[in-house]
Amino acid sequence: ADEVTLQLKWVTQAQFAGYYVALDKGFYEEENLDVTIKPGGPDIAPVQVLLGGGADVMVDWLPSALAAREKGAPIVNIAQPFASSGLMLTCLKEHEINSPEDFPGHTLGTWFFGNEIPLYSWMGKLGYATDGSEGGVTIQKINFNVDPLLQKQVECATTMTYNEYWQVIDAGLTPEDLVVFKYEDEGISTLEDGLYTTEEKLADPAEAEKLVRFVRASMKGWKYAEENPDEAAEIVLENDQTGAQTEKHQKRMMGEIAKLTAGSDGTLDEAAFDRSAQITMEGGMITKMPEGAWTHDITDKALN
Amino acid sequence: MTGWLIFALLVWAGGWWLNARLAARPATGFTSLIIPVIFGLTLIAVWEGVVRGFEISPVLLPAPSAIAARFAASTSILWEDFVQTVIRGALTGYVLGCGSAFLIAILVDRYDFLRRGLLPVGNFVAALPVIGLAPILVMWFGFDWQSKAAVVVVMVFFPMLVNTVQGLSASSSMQRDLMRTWAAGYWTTLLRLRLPAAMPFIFNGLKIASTLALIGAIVAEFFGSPIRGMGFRISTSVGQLALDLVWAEIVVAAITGSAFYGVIALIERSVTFWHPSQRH
Amino acid sequence: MKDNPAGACGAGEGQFVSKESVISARQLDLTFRTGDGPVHALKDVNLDIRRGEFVSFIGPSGCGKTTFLRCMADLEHPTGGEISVNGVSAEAARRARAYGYVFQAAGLYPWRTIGGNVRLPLEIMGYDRADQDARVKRVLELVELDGFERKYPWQLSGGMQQRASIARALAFDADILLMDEPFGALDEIVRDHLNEQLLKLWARTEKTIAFVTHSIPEAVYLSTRIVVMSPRPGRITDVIESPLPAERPLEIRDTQAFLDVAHRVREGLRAGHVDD
Amino acid sequence: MKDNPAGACGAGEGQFVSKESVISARQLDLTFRTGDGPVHALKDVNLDIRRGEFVSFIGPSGCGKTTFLRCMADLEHPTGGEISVNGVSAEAARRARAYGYVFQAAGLYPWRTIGGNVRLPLEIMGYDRADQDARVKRVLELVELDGFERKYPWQLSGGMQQRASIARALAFDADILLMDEPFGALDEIVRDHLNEQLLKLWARTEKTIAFVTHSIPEAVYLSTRIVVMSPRPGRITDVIESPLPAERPLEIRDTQAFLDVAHRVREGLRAGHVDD
Amino acid sequence: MRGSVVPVLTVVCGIFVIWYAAAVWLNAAWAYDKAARSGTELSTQMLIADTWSQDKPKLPAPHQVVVEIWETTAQKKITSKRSLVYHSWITLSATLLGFALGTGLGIALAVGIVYNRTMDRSVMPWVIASQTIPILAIAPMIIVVLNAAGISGLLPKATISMYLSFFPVVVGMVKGLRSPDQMQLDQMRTWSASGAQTFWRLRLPASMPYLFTSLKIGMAASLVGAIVGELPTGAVAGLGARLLAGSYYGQTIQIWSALLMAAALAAALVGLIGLIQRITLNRMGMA
Ligand SMILES: Nc1ncnc2c1ncn2[C@@H]1O[C@H](COP(=O)(O)OP(=O)(O)OP(=O)(O)O)[C@@H](O)[C@H]1O
Ligand SMILES: Nc1ncnc2c1ncn2[C@@H]1O[C@H](COP(=O)(O)OP(=O)(O)OP(=O)(O)O)[C@@H](O)[C@H]1O
Ligand SMILES: Cc1ncc(C[n+]2csc(CCO)c2C)c(N)n1
Ligand SMILES: [Mg+2]
Ligand SMILES: [Mg+2]
Repeated sequence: ADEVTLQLKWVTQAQFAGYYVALDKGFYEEENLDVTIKPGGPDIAPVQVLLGGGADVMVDWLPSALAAREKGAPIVNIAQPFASSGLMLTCLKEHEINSPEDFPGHTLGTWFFGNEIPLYSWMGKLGYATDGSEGGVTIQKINFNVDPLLQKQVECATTMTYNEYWQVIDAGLTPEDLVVFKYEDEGISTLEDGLYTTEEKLADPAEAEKLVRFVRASMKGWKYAEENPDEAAEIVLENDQTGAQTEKHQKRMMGEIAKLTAGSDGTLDEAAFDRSAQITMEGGMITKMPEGAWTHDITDKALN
Repeated sequence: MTGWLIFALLVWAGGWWLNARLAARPATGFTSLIIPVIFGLTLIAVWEGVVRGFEISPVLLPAPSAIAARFAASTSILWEDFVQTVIRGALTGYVLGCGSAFLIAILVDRYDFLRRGLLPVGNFVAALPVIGLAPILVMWFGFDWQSKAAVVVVMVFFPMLVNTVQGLSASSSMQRDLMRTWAAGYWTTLLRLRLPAAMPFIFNGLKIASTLALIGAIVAEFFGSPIRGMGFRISTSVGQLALDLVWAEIVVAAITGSAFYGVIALIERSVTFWHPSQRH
Repeated sequence: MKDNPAGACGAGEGQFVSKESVISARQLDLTFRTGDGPVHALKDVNLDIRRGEFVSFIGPSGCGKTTFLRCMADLEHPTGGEISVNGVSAEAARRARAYGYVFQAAGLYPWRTIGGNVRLPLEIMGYDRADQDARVKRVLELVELDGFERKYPWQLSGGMQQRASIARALAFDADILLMDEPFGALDEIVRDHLNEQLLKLWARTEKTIAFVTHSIPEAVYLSTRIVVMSPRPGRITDVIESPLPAERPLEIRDTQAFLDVAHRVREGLRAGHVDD
Repeated sequence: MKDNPAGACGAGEGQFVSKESVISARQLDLTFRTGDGPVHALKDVNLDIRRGEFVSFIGPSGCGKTTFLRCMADLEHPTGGEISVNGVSAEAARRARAYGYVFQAAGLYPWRTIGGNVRLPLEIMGYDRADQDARVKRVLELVELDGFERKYPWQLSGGMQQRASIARALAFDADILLMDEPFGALDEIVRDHLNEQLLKLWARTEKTIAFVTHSIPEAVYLSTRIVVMSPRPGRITDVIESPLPAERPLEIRDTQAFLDVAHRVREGLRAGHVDD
Repeated sequence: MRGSVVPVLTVVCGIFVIWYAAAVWLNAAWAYDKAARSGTELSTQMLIADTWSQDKPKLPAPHQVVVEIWETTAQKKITSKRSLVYHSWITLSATLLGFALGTGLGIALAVGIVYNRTMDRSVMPWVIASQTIPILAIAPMIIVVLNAAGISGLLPKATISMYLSFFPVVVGMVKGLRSPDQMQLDQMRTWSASGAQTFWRLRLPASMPYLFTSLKIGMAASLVGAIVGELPTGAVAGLGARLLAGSYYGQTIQIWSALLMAAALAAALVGLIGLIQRITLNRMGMA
């Protein structure tokens, strides 16, 4: 079988259920592939792993992929299983932030690593300064958990619909205690988990053919996961080597993830790409609109 | 491409040859400064040669020339980060940590009960990895420099404590007996005998703590910081694959750390001039 | 037994007390607990040292000379018996700064100059500044180290360091001098010279001196009484009163009286030397 | 000038070479560079030591005795003049393992037993195992340390350690013995005993010995020649041939001949003692 | 030894008291928040009970950590991914390998520095500078570079352990190998001993006390290195992964139990070296 290594953007969780399902259900095997899935984490830049030869394909978010491409990393989007964004800003109701007009004077926490870009773009659109000056907001870097929100170090925090939001709920707050702003609704969303590889691999017909099979099997996995969310979550749990994930959380996460992948057969939507790139550029992550950063070659072959 | 690799090899051989020549000459202030500098320049040239020779992607390892260019272009960012991390975080923590360790060491030394109770427990606490402590301290002390200082305090406390305690018992029993024959009290003995005798150990602790303080402050920023600081910049720049900026920050850290260490070593030289290890 | 030294100017109390016992040990016993069992360092030691006496201790290595001296100075606590100094306990005498102690090794503080080392006990005892200066100058001259006041210990040869340490013990007014092989590291000429100086100082100040040495001629030359000790367990085997006059030029060492005492000491020593 | 010791059994070359020069120094000069300027430790030193001689070096502290011995052993490099050992350079002689060296302090390796310490040079020089055992046993008996082979240095008193270090220098076959105040730390009785032993060993093995000491009687008792040195700069001021016979019981020290030599040495020493 | 039991227990008790008090103090805000949301009034007793039993406390109470450790060690199969023993083992293996490599490198460098003047004068300042580089920043790069070179698994983590542990060994061993005094070296010269003989019979044995002290520091550093190394390897397993995962999900109890486990591991390893030290030095007669 042909070997393929996939580098994830984050730790093993239902966010990547499609790939684990494809692995577990033998979809990769059916395509004569021997797939290794490498979990990620905050200290892993998937692009580095990809370029360093540690992986053949990676999962990444579009803004950071575009930024890497502009920095000289020849990476290309070959498929986009996530149609919509799960990113949102969650505020505690007690701070009385009910609409974007209420932001001034408050502290907004966000992850960095490129995730701050849409937030900065948003604030730019709203016309708020971000340096904590009068009439503006303070932006605070937070780590990938919700403690700062719970402990009131920030008043709003970046969360994912499928993960951090539920951690807030699990901590004992109810949806009524919270106000959420979905990036999707505010028109500032960027494309999330896509599959990327290097130009070099695409240029090699044998490698490209392997990737076609990989994408086909992966999408099959995703669709299976959407239809059987509980089973998918179980599969994810089995593949989690840290032993830190819980069944309740993963099942719930799978349910949310299914909503994000629902609209996609894996083909990149050009309009969404252009909008995402535009937002990324406005935020200053890239200086010019990218060229050749995506291809439909793989998905076209995979889906026919 | 092979040209660059050959260049790297030649520079290496040349640098080594030059240093071997210099090292064979009697030590002077000049040679002891120039030899490591030549060694470092050689390393840098080899690095440049290898990166260009193997055409390593800049998102994996940037060339020294690129790092230097970035350094020159970002001095204001680097300075802002330096102030946040080194001056506010590391230095405050260093002073607080070493100072309190010193005072506790005197107590521990005075009361045997504390020595026997605190030191073993202290060794255990000192074994707590920073990586685990940093997020907790950030949670307790907030995102700003206070939590960095707290991490630094925890990191430097025990090396300093252990060294000081050891130093306080470093005076020979004859020297202590002499004080007894003069019926010198506890404080007199402490000030005139045991502290001076402890100085080499205390400086050992201060030197170890100087590199720890910097690392501690930077690492702690990985776990939460305002949007400035060396650790913040390094961690976010890695995410943005701006490795040239990452390395520029590392250069700042290395220079600062070495300078800090050097300054302590200089003070040590003038305070413990009498110690055999300082006399040749 | 020693006559009162000619021209002695007593240090305050006057000479009428010169026969009074200054240091008195009764059935002194000291056992060290060590890893391989107890070491019986002193056993049943009885001795009285009278004011103004010069008593030497001699005996094979490890017989407890140092230990005995340390008991007098309250640096070691006897496990049996009693020791009193100036009529009070050794500890009280130590607190009253009753003696100067010269250790076997120089033990100078390396971070202080020679002058600073000599000055240290004066600072601790609260002498005023001008007095300190005068005393440092005087004792350094006494041991012929004038001019070396600003040097650090490691800049001096071993013998000079030893002399500095002697100067340090002499700088303040203690009636009792406890000296543990102070001249061991010196060559014969210097040693002779310092022996003479010490005798002069002793005659002039009427101090009480307890002196440990390995050298028989030195013991005989200096002392009014010689205590011979013997090891395992450490005890006193002989106490020899010197018949030599108080005035002792170096040439006295060639007289028959001197050789006789030396002979007796040597015999006493040899008796203690079963082996080693 | 020394007669051939009675009953000497030459170590190979036989006795017909006994007048040949083993160590020869010509215009030797050594200056140490230090922080506070140069120290002129040896100046214009000329000396020939003949095979089978026992030469003592005596002189005030810091006059360069140790330095001179170290030059012979190629442990110090003269800055002027020449020194040859066995007709070759000092370095070649060292490489040929021509001598045993006893340092002023015992310098035993604390992680080796007494036996192990004595065995060390034998291991380094590649003696075979059985020979090593025999030699260790023999020299330990010689210094009366049989039974202490398995003890560690810190389990012995200072004097015993010093004896072990002497044994170590005697264990292998070196024609030349360089000894730097080997008996400094011992008390008189032990010292006398070892002096006797050393003389016997020397008589038996016909070794050439260079011996540094601070003690005039010791120098006179042991040597065929006594070299008196003087400091600043270190130089030889007197060389005294001993008229004493080869056979020397301890009592010889009470004879007039002995006292005369001792007197001459003392005068020589005193002359060098300008101050210090 | 025995004399230390009472003082140690006293100090430990003191720490527990402070710990419990701090737990009340730090967790109170959340307890009040909860109460305010549900509109109940908190008595002191309820407050204390709540602060000592929260799910995700700012500071877990000692018994919560103890229970967690107990549940994840004794009550899980050690092969289970939820067993702390399993994760400790993962970390331990990287620690030991890194420690061995670091010790080897450290000793090799020290020998070079002691025997080669050029190395002595040029390398040491850079060894110091190397330790001022924040390891967390370059750990991912090391992992990626090694991965690119086809090396993965234990070795990349061990490399980072090595990077942290070689430093104390170099410093200690340089000091130790130079600890024989001039006389001991001169003695070797008079016997015309070769360089190798001087090394094996003098310098190395003389350096033993220094070596063991550095090994203890090196071992602790090595463990930190292994944990750091686990973060960028995908944080799949090991105590580092537990710390990280705990921090993503705000599982403070899990963080603390991993933390204490790491400290216990370090203490045990350091204790083991201490034991070997005592035995070795005893046999060398140097204790
Ligand atoms: N602190 C100690 N612990 C255990 N044993 C000791 C201690 N101090 C001395 N001893 C032992 O007590 C005995 C007497 O020692 P002391 O130092 O008094 O001898 P000394 O007569 O002064 O010998 P020297 O002439 O060598 O100075 C020796 O056997 C020694 O080993
Ligand atoms: N390594 C050195 N560096 C500088 N000066 C030295 C060194 N070794 C010896 N000296 C100086 O050289 C002179 C001669 O020293 P040496 O050790 O030979 O004296 P010595 O005659 O053996 O004295 P002692 O009787 O005290 O052993 C002294 O003044 C000493 O200070
Ligand atoms: C380098 C990098 N690391 C983490 C994230 C954020 N992120 C991506 S997926 C995910 C899981 C959410 O539960 C999170 C936190 C990022 N964007 N870039
Ligand atoms: Mg003694
Ligand atoms: Mg000497």
